[in-house]
Amino acid sequence: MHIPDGFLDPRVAGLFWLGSGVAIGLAVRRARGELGDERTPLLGVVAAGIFAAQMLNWPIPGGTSAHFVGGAFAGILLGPSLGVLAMTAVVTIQAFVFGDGGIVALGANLFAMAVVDVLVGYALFRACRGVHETGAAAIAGWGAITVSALVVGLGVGFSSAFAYAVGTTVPIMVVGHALLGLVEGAITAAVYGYVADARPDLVLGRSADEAAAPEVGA
Amino acid sequence: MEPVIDARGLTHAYPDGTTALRDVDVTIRRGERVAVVGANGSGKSTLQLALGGLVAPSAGEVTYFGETTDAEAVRERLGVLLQDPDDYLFNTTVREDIEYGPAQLGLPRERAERRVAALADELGLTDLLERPPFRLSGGEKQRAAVASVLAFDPDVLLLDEPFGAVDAHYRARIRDLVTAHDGTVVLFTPSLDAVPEIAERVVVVDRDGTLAADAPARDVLTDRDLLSDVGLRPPTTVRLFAGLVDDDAIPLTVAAARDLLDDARSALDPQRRR
Amino acid sequence: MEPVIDARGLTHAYPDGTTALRDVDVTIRRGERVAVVGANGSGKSTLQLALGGLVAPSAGEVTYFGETTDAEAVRERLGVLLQDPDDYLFNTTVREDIEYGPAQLGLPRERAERRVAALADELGLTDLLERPPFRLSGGEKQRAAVASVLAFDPDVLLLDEPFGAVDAHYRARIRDLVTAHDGTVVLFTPSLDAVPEIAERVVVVDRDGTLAADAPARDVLTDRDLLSDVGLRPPTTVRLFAGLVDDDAIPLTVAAARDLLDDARSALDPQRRR
Amino acid sequence: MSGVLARTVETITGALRAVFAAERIADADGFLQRRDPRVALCALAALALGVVLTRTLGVALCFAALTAALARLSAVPLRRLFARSAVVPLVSALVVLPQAVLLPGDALLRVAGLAVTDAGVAYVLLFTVRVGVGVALLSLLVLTTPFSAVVAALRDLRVPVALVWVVAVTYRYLFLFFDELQRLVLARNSRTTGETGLRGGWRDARRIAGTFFLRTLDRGERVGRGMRARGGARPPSPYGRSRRLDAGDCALLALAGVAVVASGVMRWSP
Ligand SMILES: Nc1ncnc2c1ncn2[C@@H]1O[C@H](COP(=O)(O)OP(=O)(O)OP(=O)(O)O)[C@@H](O)[C@H]1O
Ligand SMILES: Nc1ncnc2c1ncn2[C@@H]1O[C@H](COP(=O)(O)OP(=O)(O)OP(=O)(O)O)[C@@H](O)[C@H]1O
Ligand SMILES: [Mg+2]
Ligand SMILES: [Mg+2]
Repeated sequence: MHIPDGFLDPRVAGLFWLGSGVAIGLAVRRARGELGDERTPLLGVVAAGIFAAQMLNWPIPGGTSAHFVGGAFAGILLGPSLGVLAMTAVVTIQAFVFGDGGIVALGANLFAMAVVDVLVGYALFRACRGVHETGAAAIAGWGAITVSALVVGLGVGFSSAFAYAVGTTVPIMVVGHALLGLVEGAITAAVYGYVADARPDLVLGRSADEAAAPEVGA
Repeated sequence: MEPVIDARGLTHAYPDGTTALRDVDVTIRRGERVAVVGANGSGKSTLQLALGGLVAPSAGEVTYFGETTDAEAVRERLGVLLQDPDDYLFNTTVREDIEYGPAQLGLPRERAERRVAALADELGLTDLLERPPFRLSGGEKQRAAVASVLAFDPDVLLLDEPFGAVDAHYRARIRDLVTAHDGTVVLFTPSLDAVPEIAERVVVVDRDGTLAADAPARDVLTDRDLLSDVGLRPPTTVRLFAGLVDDDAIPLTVAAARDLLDDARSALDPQRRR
Repeated sequence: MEPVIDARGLTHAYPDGTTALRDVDVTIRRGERVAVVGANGSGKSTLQLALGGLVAPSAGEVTYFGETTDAEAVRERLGVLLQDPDDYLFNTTVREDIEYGPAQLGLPRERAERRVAALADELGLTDLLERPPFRLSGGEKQRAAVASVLAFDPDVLLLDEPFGAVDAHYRARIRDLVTAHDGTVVLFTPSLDAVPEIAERVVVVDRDGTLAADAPARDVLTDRDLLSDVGLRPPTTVRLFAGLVDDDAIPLTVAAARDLLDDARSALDPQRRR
Repeated sequence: MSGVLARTVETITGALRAVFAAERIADADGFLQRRDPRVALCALAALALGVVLTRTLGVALCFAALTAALARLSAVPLRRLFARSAVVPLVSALVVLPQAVLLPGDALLRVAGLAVTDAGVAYVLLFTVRVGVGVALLSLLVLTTPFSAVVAALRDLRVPVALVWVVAVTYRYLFLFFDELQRLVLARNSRTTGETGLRGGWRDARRIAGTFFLRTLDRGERVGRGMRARGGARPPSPYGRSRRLDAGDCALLALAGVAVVASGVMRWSP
């Protein structure tokens, strides 16, 4: 759901830049506090792993396949600030290496996929993990995608450059992604379950504020 | 000479419970050339990481240069080359990787560039400098990793298996660079053939992670019983000449073996042999 | 014997423009033991991937078993062991990795388990079977990868540098397993010392990615000019005995060299020597 | 090779091929390739902003012409650029197509009882061209500026060091992991026969993704050691590579500046 240039009004795009700038700036500050300057780069290794995992195709009925977005998973695995940084790297590379999205719209894409997706996923997971771990991961994956779609719908809907208004864009984006989000939630839960089984030390029994990436966390 | 690395009672268990090192005491003195050998899985790489201050041992302590137990305080004097070059080369291009160390030390740009050019030339990397390190062949990666650690000229080199994938030509180049290094060198390797040309002292790690021996190279390399106890085989030249000449006359390097054979030339001549 | 792999005009350029193979013709026949040697970066691994059907060559064609050019159709008959074991081991535990092939081929459970147990025993992996493969030491990983490719008993083994990080003891075990394999074996390696014990034919890749030679092992391994032209060094035994005995009498393996020396024993005796 | 996992290999191969193709052009000699990466980045961003600002088809077409001219000067084949950047605007055009009848205005023609209005058609055209030019500008940046240069530019533009390094390291390991994932799948397939169903497919994907993440985390730990071994407790501080701006750089910056201002003036002037 990368937004290309031309969909957003300059003002809306500017607001998104401001929002992601502030959020990412805070994430950088907090990450420095958590890791120190010299170890932050390491996050790139995990970010690259998430990026590569997005390439993995998961079969869905009807002979087609879906893939992973991973924002919520990044939030769950790394915590909010490191998760935001990791997904920022992913979205930036998608733009400047693969040409996804647009230059002016990068701020909006960062806001939706690196900020909202991660933070909502993390918050939902924290809120629900007491009830059921894997279920919480599924809800986090589903909810994060749906809320980011809502953000995109709002941004595009409030832009006069795009002729449809919020009344159209929001329902379409939200309903569409709430359905796609089911797959994302299932994938997030599957991967989370697997990682939690194999490395409980990484994800369980830690205070949820702690980053879970190794070296990064230890 | 004063010790540059002094480890007492080093023990390391990985988080899953595998104990890789048990109560290892070892002292490396300034200017020494030491080889740490052992079978696969004996704990050489773990020992290297612990001596280099890159894993915190479960027990025991390492003192650096007789002054500190904090490896970070002397980081730029330690050149720890990891076994897997994919872990060691993390920059976008080979040039940036070789330059990384000098840049971190604040070496002036021109000096760093000269050093990179010289090392690249020596290790056949000149045409590969602008390539990303993940687009190299196995041996090229390993050479780039060696260049990266030599680039910042650390006092102590701790090299984990720098020869594995390298061909014979560059093996000799690396060996020359390492022997020409005017600091301390510790080589970690499971294969003994490269040892005599570099090391004068050999530390043997047993399969259970304890030290089995720490003695001059000749004593260890010609001690077939010791080596077979720890799951190693003597170097090729020792296997060829053991029992044929006295233990202290066994040639350890190929060059020495060749000299010995040249001396004995007539006996090998097929006409005379039968 | 009929060809099992027949490559015509193989050329491969990586997408960034590096040409790693140029117009290579090579035929591997059933039951042959071939070594492909070359300096670092000459294109051995690229050739292996192309012969194994894991990269599509830019030009040229590979025919398998004289019947198809589609490697996927004969996938289970090709055992392509990649150079980096990290790429080859993808299951959660070493056991699952070794079992994976037999399970996929539908081997009955008990037979598969016996096979895994036998291979694990042979390669010293028995205690490591329940470990994740990425938590092994360098040499252990490589042994696990070798076990995984041998487990499904492919007709053709294409092994890229299976010895690099392995210690001498397990090197010999792997060599025995490979020589005991009753199919075709192609070994890709930059180091010639392991070649004579496995291969009877040697293919030499030049540094520009062309073939420089394809001849019986002895002819190639004793041809010092050819080898130095392509940036390689002869095996240790050849370096020791070249010029001292006739070229066709040069021992190629350490065992043969030792026999030769035993015969010439008296000449080496220090008392008699001077 | 069977099923969905095989598609993974194709996805990765396709993505890599695109990157490689872009790198080939980025290596060529051309106007944009010779620019300081900071200038290329800022100028193309400014042009994209100019396009976004405009509300006139004529101006949008001028930007299209400018983009094409830059592409020509930079040895980027126009067909390649077009092929790369055609899909998104075409899909977008389909999305806004109903506006041709929804927007009030003078009827141009009637289709199936619906009036296609002039305002509607003008909007659809403007929108499509704007999106198309936006995508083309980004593609142009991708095709002429290697990512390592983008990273260097970000550094010089004082984006926080920590962030730039996360991006650089991500890029570095991305390809290693693409390779690793691709080979994981190939290695799996090289020992797999027969079709797997939906459940089997999920089980495989779950296993591969899970193992892959665990490996990634361990790899992170080991790379961390590598970095520590060479960097010490300092934040990474590589040598700067920036150079003085030359005439071409200044010309491009001036052009981009003028274009943005002109586009802005035309938008907001009554
Ligand atoms: N990350 C890890 N987690 C758990 N155990 C490990 C890990 N890495 C290594 N080990 C185990 O610790 C022991 C020592 O490993 P180490 O890598 O130090 O061996 P090594 O002597 O370097 O072997 P090699 O010659 O194969 O490189 C081995 O038994 C190995 O299986
Ligand atoms: N992914 C890649 N992209 C671009 N070039 C590559 C890539 N992989 C390898 N090369 C280049 O292709 C050439 C052949 O590489 P290859 O890996 O086949 O060499 P090799 O003979 O196996 O060497 P080694 O003994 O070091 O393993 C080398 O020049 C190498 O730099
Ligand atoms: Mg090791
Ligand atoms: Mg290779």
